[in-house]
Amino acid sequence: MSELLSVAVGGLMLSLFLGLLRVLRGPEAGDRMLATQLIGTAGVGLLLLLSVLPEQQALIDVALILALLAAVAAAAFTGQQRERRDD
Amino acid sequence: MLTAQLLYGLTGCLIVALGLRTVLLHASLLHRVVAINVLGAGVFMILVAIAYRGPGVPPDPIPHALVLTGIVVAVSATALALALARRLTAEQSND
Amino acid sequence: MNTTGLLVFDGLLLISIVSLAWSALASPDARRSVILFMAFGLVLAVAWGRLLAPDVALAEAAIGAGLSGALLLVAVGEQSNRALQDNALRVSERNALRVRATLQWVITILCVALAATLAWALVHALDRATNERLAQVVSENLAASGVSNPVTAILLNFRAYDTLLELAVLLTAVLGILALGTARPDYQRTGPVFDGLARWLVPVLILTAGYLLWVGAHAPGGAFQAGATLAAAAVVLRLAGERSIGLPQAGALRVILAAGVGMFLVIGLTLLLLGRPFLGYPPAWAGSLILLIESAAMLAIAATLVLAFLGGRPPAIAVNEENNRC
Amino acid sequence: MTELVSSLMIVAGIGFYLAGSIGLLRLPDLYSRLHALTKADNLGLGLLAAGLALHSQDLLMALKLLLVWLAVLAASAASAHLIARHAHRQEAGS
Repeated sequence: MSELLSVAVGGLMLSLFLGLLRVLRGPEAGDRMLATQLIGTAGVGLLLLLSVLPEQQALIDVALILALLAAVAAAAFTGQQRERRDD
Repeated sequence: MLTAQLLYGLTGCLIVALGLRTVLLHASLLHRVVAINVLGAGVFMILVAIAYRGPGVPPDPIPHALVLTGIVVAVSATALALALARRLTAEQSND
Repeated sequence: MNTTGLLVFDGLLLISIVSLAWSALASPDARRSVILFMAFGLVLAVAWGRLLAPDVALAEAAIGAGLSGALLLVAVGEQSNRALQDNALRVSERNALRVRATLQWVITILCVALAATLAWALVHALDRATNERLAQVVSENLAASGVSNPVTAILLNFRAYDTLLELAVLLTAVLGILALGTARPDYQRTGPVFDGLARWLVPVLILTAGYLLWVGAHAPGGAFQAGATLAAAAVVLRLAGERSIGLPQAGALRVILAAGVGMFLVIGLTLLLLGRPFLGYPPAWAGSLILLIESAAMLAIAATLVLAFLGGRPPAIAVNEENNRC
Repeated sequence: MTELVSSLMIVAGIGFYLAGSIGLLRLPDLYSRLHALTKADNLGLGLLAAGLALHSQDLLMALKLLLVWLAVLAASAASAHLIARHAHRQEAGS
């Protein structure tokens, strides 16, 4: 099982790395934000895999927070402010 | 000394230097705020690396508590800096 | 996992971290730089998990990757709206601040020297026989602290002074924000998908905040992570175009902002009156007192972060101030 | 037997992750990248979480893993839509 987990961690790290290339390359802000979401999902996966290690169950909580707050960041990216009327 | 401690610690030093350079050289206020946050992350990385004791060994909790405090202070300082920058822009466009 | 595998993993993680930091700093466009910084925070959270620092990972996931990113993105959005109007201002500012090439080189060299000094100090610090005395003292006294998570024990009991002053720093920051201006304009309603997201995300965030506050006593978690998660719930409501986001009215808001410091002081002074040292909890009560302080601190931290996101006085307070000024 | 199923699920999950990342990197524009990414990644994480839940043999852990997966599923579906609409509006606006 432990070899399998190593392979899985390696595969996810590779996935994260590919996402990184898209974050760096862009070209639009939307592309980068999308790739950031991928890094988030890969990060969640990595944390879940690491949580199997002894005494590291708390990493599941970290994965949950990462998933929830990534949605908040995406929402902040797209939110549109009302036009100011008084200016 | 563990390899992981050294790897993460030295990366932390590198990030501190990168962040500091941008803080000193970049013109835009927002970039500087981002750079201070990056600099802080480098410091946190050095501290967490020092706390690490190898796989399966409980790490030293004291640097972790320091970093936790640091993260919260960093976000409040960021918020204050952004409020200052916003006021500055408002004052400048009023002139 | 074997040693070589771990080394490759560390290497890839660190390359990702450094390249994200580098490109966030080097990017000429502020919005791009903020998005790269958010990705940087996400990868950092994984690194903290890898270094067996789940408390730090939680805070990084909630604050570094989430709330800081949201704060910066909103600031960028506002600035780029303004920049379209007065581009000339920006150009003049840029010329004024453009640094000469020689100076750039000097600063770069000094930064390299700083990195080298830090690295030298780090290697020496790691090289010496690790001085474990403090960590030992923590684990020996953990049983008397009222909680079983050592990080919470340090923050809320052994070094409670530091946390009290940290909350005072937060209070100072939020007073600064309140003094500097009024809140940003509201957000537009953005349609059913966003509303649907807010409808489940907000309650889940609030529940998670409660869970983190509770679990902090014996596992990673605590007031800071819980406060940030609670603030995120209000931020989502605001982004969804809600006008009321759960912030209380002016008077109550001020009480909540001061609640963290206030609860600390009330408990510390009461203990002084009872003849104990300032913040020296009696072991039998320590657990409950810590939970009480943490609950107050969570509300104060959440309110502070929400006001930070608003960027200034919320409308109700703003009206008061205008009346005073007239 | 459970071990084997769990391992297969984890490997399959990683496969989907990689497929999603390659799609993100290789496809020509934002909308098609979106399509590659969200479906593949969520399925990958689901398989991974299911495999780990089987592996842990602990009901509480399994429930938490399920919760994480559901959160990612709902969050990424919504945020992918929001990002796409944002990009669409930017294009229409400019």
